[in-house]
Amino acid sequence: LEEPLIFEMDERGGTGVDFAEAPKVSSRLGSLERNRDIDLPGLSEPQTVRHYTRLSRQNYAIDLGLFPLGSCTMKHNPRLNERMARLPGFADIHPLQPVDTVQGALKLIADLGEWLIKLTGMHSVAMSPKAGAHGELCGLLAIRSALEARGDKREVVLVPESAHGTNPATAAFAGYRVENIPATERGRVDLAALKARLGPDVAAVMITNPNTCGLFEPDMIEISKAVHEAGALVYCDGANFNAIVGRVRPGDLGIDAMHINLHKTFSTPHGGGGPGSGPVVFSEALTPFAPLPFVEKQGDHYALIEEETAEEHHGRTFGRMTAFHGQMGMFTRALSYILSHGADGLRQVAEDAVLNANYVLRALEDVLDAPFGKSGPCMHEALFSDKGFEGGLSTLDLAKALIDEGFHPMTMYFPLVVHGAMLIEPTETESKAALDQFIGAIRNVAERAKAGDPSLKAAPVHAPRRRLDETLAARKPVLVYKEPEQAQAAE
Amino acid sequence: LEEPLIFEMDERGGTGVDFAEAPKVSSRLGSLERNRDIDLPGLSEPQTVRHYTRLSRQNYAIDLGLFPLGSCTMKHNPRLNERMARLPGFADIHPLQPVDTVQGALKLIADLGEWLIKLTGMHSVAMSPKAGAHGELCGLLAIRSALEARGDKREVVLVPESAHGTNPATAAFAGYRVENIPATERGRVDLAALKARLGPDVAAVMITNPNTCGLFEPDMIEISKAVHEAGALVYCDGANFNAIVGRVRPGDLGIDAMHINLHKTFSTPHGGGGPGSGPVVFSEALTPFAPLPFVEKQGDHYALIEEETAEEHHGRTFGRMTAFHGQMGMFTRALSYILSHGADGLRQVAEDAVLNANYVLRALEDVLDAPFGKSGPCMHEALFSDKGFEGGLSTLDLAKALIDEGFHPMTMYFPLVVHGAMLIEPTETESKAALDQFIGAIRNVAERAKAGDPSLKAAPVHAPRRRLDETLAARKPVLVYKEPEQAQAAE
Amino acid sequence: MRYLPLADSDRQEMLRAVGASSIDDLFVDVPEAAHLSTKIEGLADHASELSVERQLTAMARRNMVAGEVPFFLGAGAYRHHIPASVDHLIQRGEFLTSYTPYQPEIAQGTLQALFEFQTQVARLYGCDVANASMYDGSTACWEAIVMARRITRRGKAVLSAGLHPHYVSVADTMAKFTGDVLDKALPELTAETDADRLLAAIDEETSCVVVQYPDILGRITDLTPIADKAHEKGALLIAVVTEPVALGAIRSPGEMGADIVVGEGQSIGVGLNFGGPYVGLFACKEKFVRQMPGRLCGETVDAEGKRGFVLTLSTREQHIRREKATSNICTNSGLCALAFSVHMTLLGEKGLRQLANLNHAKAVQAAERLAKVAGVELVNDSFFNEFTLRLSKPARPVVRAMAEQGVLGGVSLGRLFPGAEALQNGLVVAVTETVTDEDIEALAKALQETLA
Amino acid sequence: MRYLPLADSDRQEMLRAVGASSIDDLFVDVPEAAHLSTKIEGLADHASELSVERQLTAMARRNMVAGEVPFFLGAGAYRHHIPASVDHLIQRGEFLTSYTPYQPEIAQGTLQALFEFQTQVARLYGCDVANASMYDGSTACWEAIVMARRITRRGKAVLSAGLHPHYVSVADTMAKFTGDVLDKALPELTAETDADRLLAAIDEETSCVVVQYPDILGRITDLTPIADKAHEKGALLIAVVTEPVALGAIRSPGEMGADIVVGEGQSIGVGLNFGGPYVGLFACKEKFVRQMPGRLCGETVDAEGKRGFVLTLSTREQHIRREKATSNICTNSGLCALAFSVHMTLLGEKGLRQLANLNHAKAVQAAERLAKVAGVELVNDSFFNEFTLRLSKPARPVVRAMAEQGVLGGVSLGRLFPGAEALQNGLVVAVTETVTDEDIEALAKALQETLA
Repeated sequence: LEEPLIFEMDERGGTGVDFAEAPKVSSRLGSLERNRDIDLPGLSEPQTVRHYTRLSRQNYAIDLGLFPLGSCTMKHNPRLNERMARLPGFADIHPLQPVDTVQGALKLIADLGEWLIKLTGMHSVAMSPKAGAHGELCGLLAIRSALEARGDKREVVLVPESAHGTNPATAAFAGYRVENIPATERGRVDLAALKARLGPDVAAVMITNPNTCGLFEPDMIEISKAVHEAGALVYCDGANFNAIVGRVRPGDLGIDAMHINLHKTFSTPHGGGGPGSGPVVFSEALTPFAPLPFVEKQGDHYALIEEETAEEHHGRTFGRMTAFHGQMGMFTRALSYILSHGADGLRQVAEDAVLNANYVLRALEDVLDAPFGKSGPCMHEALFSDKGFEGGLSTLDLAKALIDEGFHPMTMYFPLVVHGAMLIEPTETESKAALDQFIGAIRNVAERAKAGDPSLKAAPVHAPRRRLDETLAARKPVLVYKEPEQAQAAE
Repeated sequence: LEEPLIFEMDERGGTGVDFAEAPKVSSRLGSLERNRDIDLPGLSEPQTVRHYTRLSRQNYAIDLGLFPLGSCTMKHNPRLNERMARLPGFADIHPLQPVDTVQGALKLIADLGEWLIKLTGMHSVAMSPKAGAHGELCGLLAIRSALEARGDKREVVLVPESAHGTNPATAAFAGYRVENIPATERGRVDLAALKARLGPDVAAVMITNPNTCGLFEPDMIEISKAVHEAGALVYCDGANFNAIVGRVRPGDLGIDAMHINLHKTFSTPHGGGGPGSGPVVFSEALTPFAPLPFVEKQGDHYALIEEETAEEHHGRTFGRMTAFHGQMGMFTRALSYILSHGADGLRQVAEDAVLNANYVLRALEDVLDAPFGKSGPCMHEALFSDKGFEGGLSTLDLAKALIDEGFHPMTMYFPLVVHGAMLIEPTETESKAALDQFIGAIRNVAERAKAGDPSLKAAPVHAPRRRLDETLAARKPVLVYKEPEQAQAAE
Repeated sequence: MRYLPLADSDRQEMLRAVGASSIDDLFVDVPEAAHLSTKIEGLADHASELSVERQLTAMARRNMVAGEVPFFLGAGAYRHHIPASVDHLIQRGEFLTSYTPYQPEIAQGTLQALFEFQTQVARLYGCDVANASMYDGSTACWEAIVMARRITRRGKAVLSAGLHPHYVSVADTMAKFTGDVLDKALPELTAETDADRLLAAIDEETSCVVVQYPDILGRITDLTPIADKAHEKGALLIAVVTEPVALGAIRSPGEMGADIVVGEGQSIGVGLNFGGPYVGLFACKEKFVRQMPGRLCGETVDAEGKRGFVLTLSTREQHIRREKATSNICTNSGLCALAFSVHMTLLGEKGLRQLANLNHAKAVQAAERLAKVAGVELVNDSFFNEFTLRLSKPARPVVRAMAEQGVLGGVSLGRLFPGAEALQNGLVVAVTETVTDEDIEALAKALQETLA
Repeated sequence: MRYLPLADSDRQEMLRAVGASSIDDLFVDVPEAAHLSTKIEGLADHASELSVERQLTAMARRNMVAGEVPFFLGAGAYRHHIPASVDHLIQRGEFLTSYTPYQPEIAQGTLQALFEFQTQVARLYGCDVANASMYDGSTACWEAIVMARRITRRGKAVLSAGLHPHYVSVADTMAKFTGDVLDKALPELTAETDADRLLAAIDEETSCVVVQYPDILGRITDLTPIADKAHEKGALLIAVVTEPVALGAIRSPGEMGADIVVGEGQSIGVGLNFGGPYVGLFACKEKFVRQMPGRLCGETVDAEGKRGFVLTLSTREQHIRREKATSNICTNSGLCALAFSVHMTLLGEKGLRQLANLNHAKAVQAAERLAKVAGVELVNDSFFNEFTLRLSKPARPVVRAMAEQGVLGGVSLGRLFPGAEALQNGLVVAVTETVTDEDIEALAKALQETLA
């Protein structure tokens, strides 16, 4: 049975909520009473539950199986964290309550911040960024503020070719010009090329470490040193921090700012695309420029430092990035995750993530080209290319065929430095049995791709939908539902 | 991907829980320390969540679609009720706490009991029975106690042919001999035959009303009168109370005891087979014999009447049926349901349930034989037979074919009074659109059954399993998992 | 009404379709005298979620929540920490809102979970087979006695004095009607159980002997001699386990020769819930399987030869056998059984052993600490996570007084055995992993003050 | 560790398989100096669920819970009753634990829900199209200003004095770096908004005028004249809606000519959560769609011609366009958007109107009652569910004093506009359907006592 859109259910007069009768009053709506229907369908609770339950079953999810999206870190989301985030003491408090009535919430933010600082070996943390890209922006604004504070108007940010698209986009959004740094044949930043490019116009270098090829940058300390010597600052994209948490502190690598995707390293649920949360840790040099608001422990009291009180001792802040205090609901989950794992568990997280990725790398490198496989172990993700596929088959075909094998595909065509890239991140919450099953499925599909099996072009056939026409969607965008007559009239 | 059994996952050393370290003490286990493995597999939380999430997706459920099991009353389970049952004030209290510390819980039981009494027009209620059949037992024990209290040793309970199997089984479990009452051609109790059978050996008559043909017993008042005149008592199986709630009070029909399936009329979730809850309402005549414990409002205080205090004013009780106080978790849900619907809503529940059933009856009677269709409207469920099926096709085949159409089948081969019975109960929480879709599916399959389409024999083909070999299961019962070597050795 | 999808316009259209002029036309079979023309007295009309939530929350607030105070109650219901994932999983709509798996092709989720549950229960109890759950421990206990009668064709059951008094009451109630004879006794406040009484009472008339393990006072007895004697006389040993966690630390009844093992499964996966719903566990030796009550899930294959599961041996059951069924039970405790099974899967051998070990260690600590309070004496030699104290005063008012101070200090034997003078100073104290050292100190202090 | 499935034996076997002698072999690329040899300072080892639950519960208890006291805070975050089914549905593992729908064939659940969400938002706002959500209202507001700059190629934004001060702060922060000019002002404690100032400020340099509706003091202005003037000058009107429930009672900004409408969606489906995660709503006229930031879900067909949904127009986005993208946004607020959409589906036209009507009526009642308190004056002529009071004393200490009495009485303008002397006696009071008559009386009493 196909699930219709709610707009097709013809329930214009329906509703799934009941209300007490409103007291009779004279309206004070400034003569702007609504005089036109919104045209929103309403479903009873049984219909609503059924609609969304049915829809949900057209999704793949970690709860259903391995979800090896490289760089996306789809690990298990503990249910304790969901329960904690729903405690009324966290879920049912208003961001503008008097601070004396939210001391527990402020303590939670302060505690989480402290662990993030300690885990990264940095100096301070900004908790308010709403997601990774927002965190990048936070980092770059702090960098720009620091440079401007010393009267240094630099205009360029260097970004490796292999960076996430958010890196250059963020640099541009923060007013910078972006230049690429090339990669070596071993998948790392080309240190010589970087050094050659550094100069008085370079404000910062944005580096992902472990990088998007799944490799640790062995020259990281030297890179930081060179950047600093050139008067610039080092931004680290912390998307892959999960590979090193508890084993390596980015602060020891000389970086100045790094965002942490709580939904990657600390397992807050991805929810089909968000919400995220992107706290940013800073070096001492950047700390004075960190954004508002933040929480400060003052004896037994937790103070909220906002615009009003910032002047006293945080006058150089670059300002506020968002209303209120950040993603509290994600903070609760992340702290629950950190306390659950503890010092030993977090280190084990990194180790198991790396072990699982290497296990996949080595189990597949005979059937799939692993461009950097020879240069040593990978970190938390294993990178392959489509070299050797026959009959016009591509990474896309392998990915779609994997759907028919019961798995979510890996990240495709990213990073851009590898042809037909396939980036596989199993994460630490997969068992060996699950990995073996997944490896078997990939081997099967890879053999077919190398044999040029044309049936791969038709995959998936066992999914809720066959391949979707993305070109059509972009050429004639239909972004909202229109009643058939409207839709027709529009053509 | 097939989901293995947990025992096949080879995780003997695994676990999905962590514990604080135990303090070191000298064991006081009376030298009975366990010295052999239990052999229980343990899965990490990610594996556990995935295992049960995958399993769940092999189930059909109300949340996925119409579930027209006649007499089972699969209506929507409101999520508010789930939330209320989980309030720590209800979920996290112990049944033996001092009564002063559970006044809210006792009030809830008393309030629910009061509404059940008022909705049925009866005199008192026993809340402790754990399910419908347990409620039947409760009713029969009260009846037997009342008869014995007047020195009347009667041995026979009369049960209509169309009764649920629990009725005769309960009567037997309570020490009675069971005799059948025949049905008329119009699907009702044969009043004349009943009257003829009544006599000094008959203790009680057990009647389901509305009955299992989905029909109201129009002679119910006369039946009760006749039974009472013969010195016997009337037990009503309240499984179908949902058809009349708010419109008809069983107390006005002269019955003496009736159980109420909270999971049917008041929508506590069925949970794949339970738990249920079967409070029993009593007439004044049976009230003195009701079981322990019960709650009594004494001014502002709610007292729990148990063995200790019963003697004072409830000395004729037949005793305790279960440990503790009954299905509290179901009481919370049922009260939440009653308060949500209110007086107007409950009446509407019955009316919509009956309307939906009649709509199905009339929409199908041209393609399926409706043995009592001519005798007037049905109540909450519509009954059909397999008359007219060709090619050796039967009710089972139609049911299995319906699975391929995306629906759960109706109740099959019950009641026994109709050949190849198909009992369809849509309930009030189905929309007209859902009914129309379901009707379309049945019409399609019914036409094929009447045309003798042999492909029906192969149905279902779109379900997680094809038809299962029930004979094999019963002939060589395998009720627990055995390791392959054990299983082999056992053969 | 948020739960009713029909609009008034739908209703009108559907009435027309069925040829009725009003809804009353569909209720023509109801005798005139039985039509209810008024609304239910005192019941308000439909209410918003917010309003209902307020009413119920107000009731909930009038209860003292176990998790918010030092808490030591057991006696057949135990407070353990349940992993958050358990409730998450049992709330999946596909489990929560499905029915008894009468159509196995689309109920393999429930069925496979039940098959796993049966296997877990059988292994935990040391038995060959287990059923798909009963209402609770107390009713399972009576069903076991009936089953023993059916197997042995004898009518006398010997009940240990250590059997939970509610379980005894249930059996008493039923035996009045069935004519079964129950040989029973009150427990004594001693370290020894009434094993000798049982051994003496078993004779050729005996269908079964019923022993709780650990018993209502927390004492642990070796069941082997009782099993031997029972078997010698042609009777069955029924063991009753109200705290399944104990079996992570002590031998299973099956190992010691029990023929039928029943009990309460609430400890694993199911919360306190003021007494219900709980989940009855029922296991036995393979040879008795066709005499078992309740649903059974069995393995089979489908038309393509794939493994699958079905309800089986239903010829024992009421819907087939009617008055000749092994029991009248129909509804089981499926969702609680699922919760039990999910929790047990999370625990596994390792976790259950750790949990049991932790419970026992905490209980030993608590027993030693409390025994130091003036006026308190430890009755037990052996115990798992629950033991009995003899106080210098009647325990029931002591419990009430401690509750007023915010300490839920245990279950008094006065509450469990009303009228039993010899037991009135007894207090049964349960100590699980949820009890902290501070809780133990709070209880010690409350006892000290109350007994002073 | 309960979340880590690998056993030590697995680890050994896997290390052998990859040819490593120990895990350290896999971290060879990490420079020697960067290896962390000690444990994280102060962080304990892994802990049980019970232990973590205790630690977090202790923190939670130190907060005054909105639902447990008379509660009147708004100012950009509103407390509404959310039906229980909303949270049930968004916790379905298939929604909760799925990723951005990059593989649409197995993400139709998320995609169809997003398509429905976009349609609901567009209709609610009176716009042609909407995106699949932003972080929150404040960041959506800045993105709208950037979008207007991109469309008009002008750099001056005129901000209404009634715009939420946090939204202004965010724009301020960003404008410092982008060079956008912001024409802004503080609000005055009057019934009139600064519409005249806005009309005067719009000129040929103006990219957009940004007006909150209802505004931070709760006032409702007709946007039509502002839209007309803006369009006359080639500028865009951006309307900001922080309380979407209001649009169930008053005209949509789109109807009045707004080109872009953004706002906070938290009121519908998402709880207070101390400020996040929330969900930014973003809608605009169809002609601007290719300048929109954020993800968009679009309809298409699959290889068999069946309707399906995909993420589309991604050439606007960072992962394709990198530094030329319309925004750097990547993660959206998908799960909160789902919650919004589920709640809105439950409400429907009828429910949203009822809800809005109930909110307004309660607010009118409250305003009338509170205006009777000595020392309290109602500032607003018009309002929806939130209005401003002028107190006889600075409001900030009044709010704190009332909190000590257990009444969360509103948001002081002193908190929102620190340093603005003229505003310091202002108190913004929100009244939703969750407020009872008793709550209103409690606030009146608290105000009376505190102002006396």
